[in-house]
Amino acid sequence: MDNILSVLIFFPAIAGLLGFVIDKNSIRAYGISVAAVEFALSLFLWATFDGTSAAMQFVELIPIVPDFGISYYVAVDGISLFLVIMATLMTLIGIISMSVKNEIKNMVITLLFLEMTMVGVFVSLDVIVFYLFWELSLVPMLYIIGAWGGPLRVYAAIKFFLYTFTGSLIMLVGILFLAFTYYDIVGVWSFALTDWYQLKMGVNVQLWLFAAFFIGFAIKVPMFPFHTWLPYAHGQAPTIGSVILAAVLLKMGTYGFVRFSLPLFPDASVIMIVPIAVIAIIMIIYTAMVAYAQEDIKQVIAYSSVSHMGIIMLGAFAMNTQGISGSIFQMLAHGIVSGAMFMLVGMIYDRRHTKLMSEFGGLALVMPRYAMIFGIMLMASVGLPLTIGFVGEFLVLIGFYKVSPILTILAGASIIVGAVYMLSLFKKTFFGEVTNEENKKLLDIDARETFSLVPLVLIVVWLGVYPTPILKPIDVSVSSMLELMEAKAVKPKTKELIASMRSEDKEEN
Amino acid sequence: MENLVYIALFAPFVSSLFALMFVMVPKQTFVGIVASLLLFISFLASATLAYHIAMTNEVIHVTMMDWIVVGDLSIPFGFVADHVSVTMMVVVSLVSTVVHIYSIGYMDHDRSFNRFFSYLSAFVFSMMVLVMSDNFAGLFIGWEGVGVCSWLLIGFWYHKKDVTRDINPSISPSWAANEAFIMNRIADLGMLVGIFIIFWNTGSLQYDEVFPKLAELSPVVLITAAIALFIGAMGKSAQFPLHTWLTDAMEGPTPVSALIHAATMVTAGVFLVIRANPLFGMEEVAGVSYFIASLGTFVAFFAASMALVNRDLKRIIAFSTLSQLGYMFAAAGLGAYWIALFHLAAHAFFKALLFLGAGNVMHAMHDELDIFKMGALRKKMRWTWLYMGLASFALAGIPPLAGFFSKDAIIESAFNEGSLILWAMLVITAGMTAFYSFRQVFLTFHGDARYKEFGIHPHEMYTYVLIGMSPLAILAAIAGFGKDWFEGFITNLLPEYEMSEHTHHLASILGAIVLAFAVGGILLAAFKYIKGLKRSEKTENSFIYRLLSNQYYIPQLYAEMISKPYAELSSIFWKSIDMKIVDATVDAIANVVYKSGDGSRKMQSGNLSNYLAWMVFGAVALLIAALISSAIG
Amino acid sequence: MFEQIAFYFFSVATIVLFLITAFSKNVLYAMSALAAGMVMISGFFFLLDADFLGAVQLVVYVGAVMALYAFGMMFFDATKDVKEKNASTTLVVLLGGSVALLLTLIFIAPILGANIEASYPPLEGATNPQSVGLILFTKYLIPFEVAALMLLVAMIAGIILAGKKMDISLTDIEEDIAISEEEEMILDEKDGEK
Amino acid sequence: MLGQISITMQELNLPTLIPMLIAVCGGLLILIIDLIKNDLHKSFYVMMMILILFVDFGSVLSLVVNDRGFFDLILVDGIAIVTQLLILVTSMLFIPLALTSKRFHEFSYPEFFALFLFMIAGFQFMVTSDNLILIFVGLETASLSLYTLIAMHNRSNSYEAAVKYFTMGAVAAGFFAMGSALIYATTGSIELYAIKDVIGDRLNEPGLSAVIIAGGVLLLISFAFKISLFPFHTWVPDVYEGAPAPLAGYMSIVPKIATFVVALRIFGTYIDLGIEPIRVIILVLAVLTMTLANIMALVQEDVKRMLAYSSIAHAGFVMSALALGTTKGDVSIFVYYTLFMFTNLGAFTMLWISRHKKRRYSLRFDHPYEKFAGLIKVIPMGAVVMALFMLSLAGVPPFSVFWGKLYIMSAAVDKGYIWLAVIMGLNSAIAAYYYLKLIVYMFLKEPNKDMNTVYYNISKPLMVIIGIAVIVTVTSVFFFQQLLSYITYMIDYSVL
Amino acid sequence: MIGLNHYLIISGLLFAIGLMGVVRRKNLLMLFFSTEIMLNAANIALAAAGHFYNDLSGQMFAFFVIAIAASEVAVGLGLLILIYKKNGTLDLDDLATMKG
Repeated sequence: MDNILSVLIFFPAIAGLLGFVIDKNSIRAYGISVAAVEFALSLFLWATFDGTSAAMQFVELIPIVPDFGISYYVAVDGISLFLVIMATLMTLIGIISMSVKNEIKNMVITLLFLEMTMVGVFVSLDVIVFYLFWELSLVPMLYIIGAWGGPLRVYAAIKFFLYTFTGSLIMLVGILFLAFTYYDIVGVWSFALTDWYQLKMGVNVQLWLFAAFFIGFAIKVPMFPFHTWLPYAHGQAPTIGSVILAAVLLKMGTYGFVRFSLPLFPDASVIMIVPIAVIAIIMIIYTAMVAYAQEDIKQVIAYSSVSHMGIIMLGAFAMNTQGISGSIFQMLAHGIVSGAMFMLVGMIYDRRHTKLMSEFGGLALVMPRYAMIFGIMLMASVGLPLTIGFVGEFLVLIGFYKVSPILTILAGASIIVGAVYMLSLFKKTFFGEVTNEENKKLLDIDARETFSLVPLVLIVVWLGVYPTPILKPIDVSVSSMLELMEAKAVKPKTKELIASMRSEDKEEN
Repeated sequence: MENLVYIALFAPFVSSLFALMFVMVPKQTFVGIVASLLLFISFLASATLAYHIAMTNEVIHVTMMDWIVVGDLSIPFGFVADHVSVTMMVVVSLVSTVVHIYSIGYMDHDRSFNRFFSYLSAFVFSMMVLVMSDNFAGLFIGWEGVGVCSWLLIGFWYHKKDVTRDINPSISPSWAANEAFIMNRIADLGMLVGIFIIFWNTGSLQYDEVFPKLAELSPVVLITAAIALFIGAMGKSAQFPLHTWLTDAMEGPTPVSALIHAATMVTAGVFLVIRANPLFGMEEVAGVSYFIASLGTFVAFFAASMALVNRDLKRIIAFSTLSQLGYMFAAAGLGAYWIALFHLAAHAFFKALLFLGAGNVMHAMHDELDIFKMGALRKKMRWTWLYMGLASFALAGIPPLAGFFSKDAIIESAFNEGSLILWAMLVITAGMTAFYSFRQVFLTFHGDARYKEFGIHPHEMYTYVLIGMSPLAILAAIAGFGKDWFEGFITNLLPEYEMSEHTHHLASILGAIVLAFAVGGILLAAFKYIKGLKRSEKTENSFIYRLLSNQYYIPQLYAEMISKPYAELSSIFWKSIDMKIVDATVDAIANVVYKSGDGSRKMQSGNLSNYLAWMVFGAVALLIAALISSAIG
Repeated sequence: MFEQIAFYFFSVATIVLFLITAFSKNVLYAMSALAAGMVMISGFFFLLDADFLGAVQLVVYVGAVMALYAFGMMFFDATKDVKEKNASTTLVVLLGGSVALLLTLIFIAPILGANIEASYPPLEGATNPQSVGLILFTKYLIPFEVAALMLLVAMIAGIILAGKKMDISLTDIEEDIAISEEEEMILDEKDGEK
Repeated sequence: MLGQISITMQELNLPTLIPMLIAVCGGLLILIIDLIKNDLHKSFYVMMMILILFVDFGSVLSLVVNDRGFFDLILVDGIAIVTQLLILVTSMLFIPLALTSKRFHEFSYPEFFALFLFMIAGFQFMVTSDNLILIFVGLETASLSLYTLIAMHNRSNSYEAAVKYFTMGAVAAGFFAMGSALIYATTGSIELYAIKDVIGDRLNEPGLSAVIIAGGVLLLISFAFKISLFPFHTWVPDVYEGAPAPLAGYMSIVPKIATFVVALRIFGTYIDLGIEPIRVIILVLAVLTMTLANIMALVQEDVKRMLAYSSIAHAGFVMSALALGTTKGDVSIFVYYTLFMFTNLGAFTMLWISRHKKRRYSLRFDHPYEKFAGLIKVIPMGAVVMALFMLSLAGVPPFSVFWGKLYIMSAAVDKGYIWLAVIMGLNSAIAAYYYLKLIVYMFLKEPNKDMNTVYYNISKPLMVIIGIAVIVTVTSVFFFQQLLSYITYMIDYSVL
Repeated sequence: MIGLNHYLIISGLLFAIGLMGVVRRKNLLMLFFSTEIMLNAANIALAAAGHFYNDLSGQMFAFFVIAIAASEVAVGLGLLILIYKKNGTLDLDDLATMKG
């Protein structure tokens, strides 16, 4: 199946269209089936993927607007492959766990369209097509937050949309300028990323372009101080919305950094290491503290997302395989863990229709299974070794240590502050006596909920213990990307820096 | 032999999983029995390995699989059974087995019996990983794993609600658990940094690759690495200033305190220093090592001082643990690694015994821990009295019990290094140790039966539990005699520590001084307490007494200076900065745009006349622009 | 000399008359002044040797346009002063004055180009109407026809807008009055859906 | 004395005139048919018109590029053809909107259709000439027809709209006349190609640049009125509100694109000659226009009014492309309007479908946002379709307007006007808010249960139109290439 | 000697007067008068320029402007009548139902 990527992209969309004719009562099963097939397809993609090659695989290239260099150009490599799989997985799990009752048909169809855009973002190598999916992903999310969300849902939805939309429009200017630069040098229009990779640009140009892309990506990530849409979006979104948002949509931003900013602007990236790291550290510590101050469980997790995204950002700018691979792995880890966390919060919300910690306490007594899974996810979230959360965080920190020990130590505070808010959340919610009468009769998670959570638990443990199947392809792709960066850097300093980011051992050889 | 490694390692894991299967069902005694059996298997495997290694001097090294491989970084799941780790394995598995058996009785009435065994075995597994790993990352896995298990077990009775510090200095089990976890995490950061330094400077995390390369590294690197690793050790071993969690950890069930917070986990820091002795033993890091020794000595004294006045049975033992950890660090810092390890093992035995004894008392006293409310329990609980007495003698360093040999060696080595201040402090501490140990014993088992006021009817522990405790008692009694053999065994791997000629000469005198202090302490305690409790308002209200009984006000200090400001700062960050500045800025921009829309729509008055005026205004403006631009250029 | 006197006379006259048009409170005065001003403007045209244009100006403006206006005025009471809340004089003078000033400033420049060849000079020896006629029916035939079309549009517009049919608005009237077959069908379909 | 003048048909090059003739004759035909039989249904006239326009369309296609006719008065260059095609297609798509299920006053007049054709002819004249006179006459023909068409809707709002439009139009005509006079006084010509040469020669004469720029500025004012640039845009919202939706939609495309062509011819000249002030003035106006229109659109309560402001903003967008003075910029104008047209057609048709005779949701507005509240629950397809149009207008890919926006921004970037592209981007973001507002109402609010369906005015022809609009809006990515290459080809063959 | 500039200036002044009227007038009819003034002002400029260039284009332009002005009057009056019939007044202040 050479065109598996197209199938992956458009299968959910077509399924979504067909979904309009399906009866309301069958739509959930339909959604699950479609998502399952999509997930199976993505697994098939993985199975046929050559993990030892850094090259783009399953390439499809169809010119759409040749005069303007726009083509339908999709492919995967180790960096994007697993994000695709995670997107399909989280959609599947999300639909399974979904507790939405009203307008469920619209929800399922929306989710399927969202899945298309998510897959599309990760596999597009044509920047305009990437941008297309990137923007399009906002629309279903807007609807999900706005239609099924909490009391402030409209505000939150619009804030989410406009904020990210603004950022990406600035990025669009950057894209156009880069395309023009390419045209200026090469004489042909092209929006193909692989063509752009070959482009050597002056440092100033790189810096400006970096800034343009930065705004687009940073808002999506979201990086401090552009993060304030996130708590609203999460706070108001229905569970499924938060799950997808946290698990996949945020990753688009960091993916963008790794896919675009780093290899396109190596010199600028190197120059920006410290500023980005400072922001990342602010994200890590500041938002962790803000998370600690929250009263709403979901807000804690929302802010924790920002904090974790800080780690991912830090890794992306470590300029060595460890850091960047760790960053990508952490994207997956955070996707799984935060997705699960939001699902867990959703489950308690379904039961009690509140997310305030003060309403709870002692849940471990009434809902032991729930508490156990929550605990596992919590441990993954704080980066316990042998869970998925540790591998990424460890690699990021070890990678960035090479760049700056001091900053790494500051960033490493994440393992402390992360534990502080998470444990305090857990204590307030699950420990102590059951003080609230209403909580005494709560039912533990049912079969459907268990069925949606257990796979995630298994993944958390599996990838924590044995991350190699995933780390290996990532490592291969990242190494080749770093070589590319080194080769195309225009400043000798940058070359030196990237070269020096390898461990001493290799340098000696 | 490799299989034995895996058996030793995974038997506790299997035990944990087995217990986990029954976590949702009510108490099943066989869960405890199976768990204990599996632990015993682990012990047997460890012991066999130890025997094998002792016989053949062969280090068994296995690599299970790769864990993280990225770029040049390659971390396998590798395990090594060498002299040091096998010692730890034996100690850990032995104490664990005993504690498991003990727990069957102790947790008898607890509805979470099965869960308890699952956690406990998981802890043992983590501890085994910690000691057996052949690399720093694997060590860190175990390191964090024991942290989590400790969190789970301290907070085992999570349903207890928070109370004020006046009522319970630990506030609640869940609070204590979180405190322990977070404090450990602070230290873990140091540990991680140490790992990073090692990796980037040696290109590996494997012990056998790292240690040979250390010689090539610059002193700065070595010193920072040593400091970073020691910070990690400080957290796990509860060294000042990260010590407060240990006493609060006593909120956990007593077997937990015995296993984790006395015998095994807390010694992980010492183990790390011993394990990394090629680093800490280097000339370049002598300063760090001396600091370790000094800090150890200080903590030994500091903790002992707090134990003098405490009324809580378990906390006294916890302080004593802290104090003994100080001794171990003192030894390790002074380069006497094998002595540190020896004390570690000996301490594990007698301290576990002491704790289990305390558990018996608690069990008998219906979870009452205030020794002022006990007394005369000897009549009701003869075996427990015996065990605790034995353990206390060991702790106090009375020959021929284990503690005498190990502690004496430490104090001797302090003298040997010429650190007379350290030596003096350690000696004084030995006296204090003896005093508070026997203060506790006397107040608990002798004197008047104060418990009667409270309507408690104490009873002896189940027999099988008492029998289960016997290995510890035996070892606490006789382990000291294995000192020379152990030295021979362990110095195959660890550096030898030779007392200087001078010290050797004075050895007996030194021993006598220590012994004098110990006996003095016991006698003082006997003098004061053997007849019964005589409370003196004056003493209890004195500054020193209050200072000590409030742990130098350090927990309060932390609460006031760290926890509260952190919470307040968080709140400020959220409410004032995030909401009022960052988010408000975004909203303000949106509002300004929106408001300017409201403002500018006024030009759209609907009145044609205004529109025409606008048009003419536009014309004027454009004409002016035309004129000006042509005038300019 | 005559030219100068005539120019200044017409200038002053048009300015005064148009000022009256712009500022008078009485419709009648304003319109009369406008008409007179138009006549004066035709004077400019004659002065500029544009005889045909002058004549057209007289015929169209003073004749047709004014007749139309007068016709329109019959609807309104012309004898009374018009009550207007005029825009503030400051604004008027400011805006109008600045336009006047700016245009004057611009027009002081030596606009007349020296080397410009006329693309359509009047024929040698022909009168102005002859030349105009010639060019109007050759070069400007199309605009002329389009102008005719424009006048047709204006006529239709005038007829429709002032016509009786506009008195009743079908737009405002709810249906049910006269429904065509097709419309009925659609309505039926809609009912069927319900 | 006057000599014999002989002119051959060859010289006249009659075919260049045929498209306009068809429209004019078509209008006359309708008037004559009305004379003969006066009770014909509007559907007859609509179909007649479509046929006439179709023939017209064919005749435009058969034009030879870069041809002149009628004493060089008619100029058939690439833009003229492209624009005529666009005008005709737009007209063909908008005119069926007369076939509503409810009756509206204007469609009861056969003259409505005749005037419509005359208007089209006027616009065609306007774009196929570089003679200021013909441009002016064509413009006025079209404008006068349009004023009448608006007023024929026959309710007080539409009179008000027509009067406002008319009056400002008259003033704008004054500016056009004055500007032309100035240009003429400077250059002695009213033909743009000659004007270009003379201005080029005289640019350096002392004191003259003010006159040249002032002439341009005066013309700019009249175009700015037509294109609706700040501060000459004030009529737009009121007129759109007062006019029936189809006309409003039509007005946001055809008069503007026709004016753009003229502006392109004139200001393209200025910019080519390196008269920077004009470029700067246009840019400033364009930026002010898009920004102010966008922020004013934010606070609207009526969808049609919002769309009016949005069309102002879009015009500002396109105007800035004009100021670039590059081929790409010029191409982008037409690309943009082509793509914008279909989306706008759809949006206004949706409004038209939901038009009630009596205002049901608000005393003042026909299409207040509340009307569309919860539409997704009432008429899901309708809501989805409307949302599609809104997203397209907001510039969300892959819908049609995005490609136009992309191309314009790219043109700006190519020319080095990064700041302009950034402002465009930010403006798009602001604009997204008010488009979203409608989506929010449709998708996220509870429906007004007691009110009647908003599908009041629906009919099959309208649905067909919506269908076309949807298909084109969604599939624009597939013909963007063809559009681009065709327009680029045509622009290359244009006298600018 | 009277030159082109004189004519242009007078044309400019008349144009400005027209604009003043446009800005000032609230009565629709009177407002239309002012627009006529503006067109006529332009005509003077056109005719004058044509005269001085000895070119007929200016006159032609003026001729068409007159035609346009006449047509505008017709349409304008039609609208005027409609408004008057509907509102009974021609005051612009009463013609401001649509705003914002």
